[in-house]
Amino acid sequence: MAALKKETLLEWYRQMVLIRQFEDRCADLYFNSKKITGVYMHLYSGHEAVGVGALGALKETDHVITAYRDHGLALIRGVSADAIMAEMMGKRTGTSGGKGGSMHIASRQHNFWGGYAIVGGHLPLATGLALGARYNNTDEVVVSMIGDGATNNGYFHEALNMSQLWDLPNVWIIENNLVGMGTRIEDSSGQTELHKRAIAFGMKDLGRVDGQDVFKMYEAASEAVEYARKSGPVLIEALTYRYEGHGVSDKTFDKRFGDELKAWEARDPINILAHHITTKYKNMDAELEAIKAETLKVVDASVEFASNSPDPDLNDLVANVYVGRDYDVI
Amino acid sequence: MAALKKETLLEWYRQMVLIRQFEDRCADLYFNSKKITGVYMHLYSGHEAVGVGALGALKETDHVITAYRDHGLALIRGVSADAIMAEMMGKRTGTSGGKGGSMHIASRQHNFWGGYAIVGGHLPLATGLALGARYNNTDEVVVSMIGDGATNNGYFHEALNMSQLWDLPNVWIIENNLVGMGTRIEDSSGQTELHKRAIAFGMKDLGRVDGQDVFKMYEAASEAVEYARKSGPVLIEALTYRYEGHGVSDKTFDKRFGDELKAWEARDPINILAHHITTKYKNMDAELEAIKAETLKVVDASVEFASNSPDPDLNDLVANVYVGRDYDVI
Amino acid sequence: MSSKNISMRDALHRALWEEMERDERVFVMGEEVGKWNGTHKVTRDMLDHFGPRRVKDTPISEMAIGGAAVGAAMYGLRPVAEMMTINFAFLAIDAIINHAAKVHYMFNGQFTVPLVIRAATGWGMQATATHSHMPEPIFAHFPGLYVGCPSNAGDAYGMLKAAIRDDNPVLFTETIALYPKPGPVPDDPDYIVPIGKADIKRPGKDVTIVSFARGVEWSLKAADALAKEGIECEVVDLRWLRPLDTATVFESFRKTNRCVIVEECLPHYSLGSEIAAQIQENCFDYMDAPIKRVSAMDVPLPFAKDIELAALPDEHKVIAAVKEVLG
Amino acid sequence: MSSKNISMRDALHRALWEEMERDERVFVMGEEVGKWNGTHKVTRDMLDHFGPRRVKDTPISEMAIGGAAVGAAMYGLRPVAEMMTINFAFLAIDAIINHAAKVHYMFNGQFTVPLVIRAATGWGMQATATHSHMPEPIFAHFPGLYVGCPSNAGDAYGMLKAAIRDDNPVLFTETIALYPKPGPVPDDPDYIVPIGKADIKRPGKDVTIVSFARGVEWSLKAADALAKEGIECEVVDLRWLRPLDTATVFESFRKTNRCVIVEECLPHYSLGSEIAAQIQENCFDYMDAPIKRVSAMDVPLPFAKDIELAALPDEHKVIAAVKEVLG
Ligand SMILES: Cc1ncc(C[n+]2csc(CCOP(=O)(O)OP(=O)(O)O)c2C)c(N)n1
Ligand SMILES: Cc1ncc(C[n+]2csc(CCOP(=O)(O)OP(=O)(O)O)c2C)c(N)n1
Ligand SMILES: [Mg+2]
Ligand SMILES: [Mg+2]
Repeated sequence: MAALKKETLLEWYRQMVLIRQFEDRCADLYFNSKKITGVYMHLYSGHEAVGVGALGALKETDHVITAYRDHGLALIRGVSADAIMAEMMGKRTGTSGGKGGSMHIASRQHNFWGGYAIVGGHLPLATGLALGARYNNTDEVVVSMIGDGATNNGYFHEALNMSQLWDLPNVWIIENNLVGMGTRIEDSSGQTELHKRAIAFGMKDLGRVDGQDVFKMYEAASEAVEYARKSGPVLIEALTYRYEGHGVSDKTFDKRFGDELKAWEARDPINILAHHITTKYKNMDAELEAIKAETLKVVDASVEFASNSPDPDLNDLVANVYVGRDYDVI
Repeated sequence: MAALKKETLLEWYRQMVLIRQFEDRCADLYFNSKKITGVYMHLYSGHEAVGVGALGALKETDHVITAYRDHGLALIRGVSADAIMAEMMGKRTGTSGGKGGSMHIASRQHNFWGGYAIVGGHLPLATGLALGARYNNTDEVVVSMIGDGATNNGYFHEALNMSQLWDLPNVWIIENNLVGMGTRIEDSSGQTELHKRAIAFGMKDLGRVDGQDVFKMYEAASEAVEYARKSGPVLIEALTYRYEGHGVSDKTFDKRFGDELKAWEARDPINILAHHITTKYKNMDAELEAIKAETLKVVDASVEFASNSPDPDLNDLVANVYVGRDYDVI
Repeated sequence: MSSKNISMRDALHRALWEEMERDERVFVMGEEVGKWNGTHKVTRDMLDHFGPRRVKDTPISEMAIGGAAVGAAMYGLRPVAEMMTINFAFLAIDAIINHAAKVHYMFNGQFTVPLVIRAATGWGMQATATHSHMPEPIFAHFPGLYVGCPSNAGDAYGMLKAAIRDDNPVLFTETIALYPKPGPVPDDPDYIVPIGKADIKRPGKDVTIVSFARGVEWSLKAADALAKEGIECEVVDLRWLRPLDTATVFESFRKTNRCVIVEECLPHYSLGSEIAAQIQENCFDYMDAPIKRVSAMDVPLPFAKDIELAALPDEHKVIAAVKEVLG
Repeated sequence: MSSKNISMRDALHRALWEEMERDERVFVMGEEVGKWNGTHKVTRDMLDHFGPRRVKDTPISEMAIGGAAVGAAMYGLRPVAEMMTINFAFLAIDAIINHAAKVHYMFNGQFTVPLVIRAATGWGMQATATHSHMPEPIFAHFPGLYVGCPSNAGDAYGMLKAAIRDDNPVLFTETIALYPKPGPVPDDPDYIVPIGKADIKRPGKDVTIVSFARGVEWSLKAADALAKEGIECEVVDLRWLRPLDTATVFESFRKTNRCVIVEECLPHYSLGSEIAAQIQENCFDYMDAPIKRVSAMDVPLPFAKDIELAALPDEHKVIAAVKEVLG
């Protein structure tokens, strides 16, 4: 791995802190001020190093797609916090005009192809995007995040097999946070070393990576991206942990996994990176604090922006059902 | 492997010859006399040793389920040729009263749970049968045949994973005849050593077996059945070959795979067994000929029986849509 | 009969619990039904009480949940498989319509499939486009399957029992918005609401309102409001979309000569279509006005609360439709 | 316009071929579309001519075929994905209705899905219960998707071109029994049959017969026979089940005041239901008789030839229904 610049490390730090703050704020807006409503909202807290490390290995022309736990990845891709927060609140200025909500953040312009709420459903879409990239003779790769629970779904099997058959530039990253809703991997997968599933497709297996450590993630992802760009698909399993309940409806998470959570928090991805930075460079504390203050302003501003944004109206309700067709609603 | 009795070998021979003759007759009845009609009929010729060896390892209380290439397995299980042939002709005396046809031969009484025409669709059914066997605390195992093409379907992944999670008594046997319709395994599976897919489920992998040699099949299946009875699921890949086109609509098979077919015919499963018998025991030629003559009579009689059987009528058309409900048809 | 007022959630929980106590072949499988106590808490405490043999958490494998439940039912068990929400049942639709619904027929009665597939259904919670289906009519399109959709606690109790005790496969959907609503549930553990029997939830002579599930609530509210204006609506709760109790619908229509159909479903090729078609075909001479349908709007469901609710039927839309058919 | 008489199979083949020549973004994927030349030979010789980049044989992975086609379409290609037969599309229904049909809406127009999913459909060939569906109405239930089902070679040609050139996802089904039937196909490579436009296949004043796909054949035969008895049927070929050209249907009905709907589909929650419901709602004052539906019988399809055919609609059943609505 080429030596990383200081700016890169600080940028990673900024991204990770921004995500954490953004997610914390979302929880607050949902549970306290009730400015965010609905039944589904899944936070990325705890996973930050996976996303930042993996997406750090990409070019702007590369592509990212994921499931419903999507806010963090959108932020990393550079989608504005304003637009994401507005989407969380169902506002017209949101990434999806308020029609997608928390689970469906996307930004075509950032090659962020969206969050998808049907478990596994986005995986063949990723195969198709990669097919497009190859078809058009580009050097683009497609990174897809996959939950550990999602690897038990038929979509996973069919999509990954197809990507292998066609040597597509897919980087498949399992975000193994050990659980899908309340089901532990031992209770959901006959094979708990999920990266080994690569062998079912004859796919290159980059093994299990420490998903708390952004350097390890970056390294593995860089290798994967290079491989995918030149040769074909590759599978990585990143071990990480979900700091919050599955989604906002999960109230018993603390009770169920309390001790385990503490152990993972001891290896918090933001702390690991901060420790690295402060060890490597001198007198960084103030700079890190400044970054935190700056990202907090970004989050504050996003709430302000979203709160003051207009709601979608009845025209939005019937818009975009079809391309280029005024829609009659009966 | 315990020493096999001469009667066992002769019984295997009888089964294999009966299948071959039965399938040849089906082809004749379809293409020449047109006594068998419809668009789907898939013959088992070439696969005989797989079925005979595998099912030879079972008790009567064990269970078998398969896809649409089902005549041979039904015969091995002891379903009468009469009833199978009648089903082929859509007669009321058929195994499914003429409502199932070639692809849906079943006999509850023989624990032959049927042929299924949706590729992969029977695999979770097999998981469910095995769940029933465990639930009721029996020692029964469930053998499921799987086409090589079917292993690329989501059903395969989900059903096998579930069987592993629940330690179910499933013996999963891939009948790898190298092709699904016209698609070669290299063009359908990223992993062409299909038994290796077991690792995706943490399942016991019994490897690749020579499916032309009934002894090898029997040996592998015996080990598998014993394992499944005591412990949990197991996967076997049997290499074999489809002597005919995929189904009756496949007219170009000879042209596409002509030379390969010849190579496989040189290792014909019936010849291999006959050679073994005549080598091991003296003066068996007449006996083998007698068996052939006897099975031919069985086939002749089945055609006679089926031809003289009544067609289902309109009452049959509306019967068994629901259990215990007279059905109003609008 | 004595009864207790409990929520639909509790009524379903009690029905399932009692049936599991009554018949050892009945067991529960699905995502999060065990340790998590069920996404909608209908299976709560069951893992503790019945143990892992009879309460089986599954992976996120809807195809296999559907198919394995069919296999277990063929074997002789009586699975109650939970699809979490009906939205995920699309991944199991092949197992449901090609196997659950056809195995009995295709093999000429050799196998039966005494299976209940439970799924939460409906919308209006900002669950967005992929998680807001109410596609029961498309399942009811296929013969071999029953489809039941209770509108209240008591029916839910008796209908789920009927479904579990029946030897046919049943898709049983539970409207999420109705889970917390209380209603009287008979104290009789053998209380059964027969499969295929509609229920007149409110008698009336001026207009027939045909509905099911949450539509019944809107219909009853509308009927209450209209009664104040002297309009008497007869509210028919179909309860089952298959088999359809058209006899009850026709009888009511022949009395009122006017009809509004209220459904939470999308409008096209739907419940309203079928009922309107059947009425005009069978009660033509009794028709005093065109039959109106009140359905969800024909759009994927958006996240934003107000426009989502705008797309949903409600009592006001029912009232407007009733007034329209009254001319 | 000059035209040639070719089979519907050849018309589809030609349309697809020409569109692939015209637009490099158009490509074909599916089971057996390449080396096998297509299960129904619509894609024959295409692998040889266009090569493996544009003609992609897939594994037996319907979920991934559906989903990957959506992804490729979002990327900017114009996939024509073949499902071999509509029966296997149940395994792709989640990808079709949750992603193909909703991605444009759910992300507020950021992505488009210019995708055609082709599938052979229909029954009457002893293909048995799991392989004899004609479930187009259940796909047409969902907004965001178009559904086209041609009844003849010329329409098939122009409709497939329209589908490929449109920026929306289209489910395009081809009745197996119609593949060999010849009909005139215009020599114009830009001949388009607009999406959502029905066609009057035979004018008449006494009864409107609404149908699509193979039902049109039965309807026209019935109309011929009835003409000899002096009964003039107007045969409306819907061509698209979504969007539905109800304007054409209503116009015809307001002239004839009587209607029979003919479909190869199952009867419940189906095309006949929707059309009958819409006519009674919109043309109530023009109704001289109840609208009749001629559908497949409400059973899974059996193997045995005679009883299978007994379950299928045909011109005799159409004739009987027309006579019934004429009183
Ligand atoms: C097909 C489908 N089945 C079930 C669900 C309900 N569901 C939503 S998230 C989830 C758990 C997914 O777990 P995992 O893949 O590990 O992702 P994580 O939430 O841990 O990020 C389930 C079961 C769904 N959305 N889609
Ligand atoms: C879900 C589904 N997709 C496609 C088909 C069409 N089809 C029938 S058999 C077959 C090939 C299966 O090949 P394989 O599993 O290798 O079995 P084999 O025919 O070689 O025994 C295909 C594609 C089907 N019946 N079901
Ligand atoms: Mg997880
Ligand atoms: Mg094969």
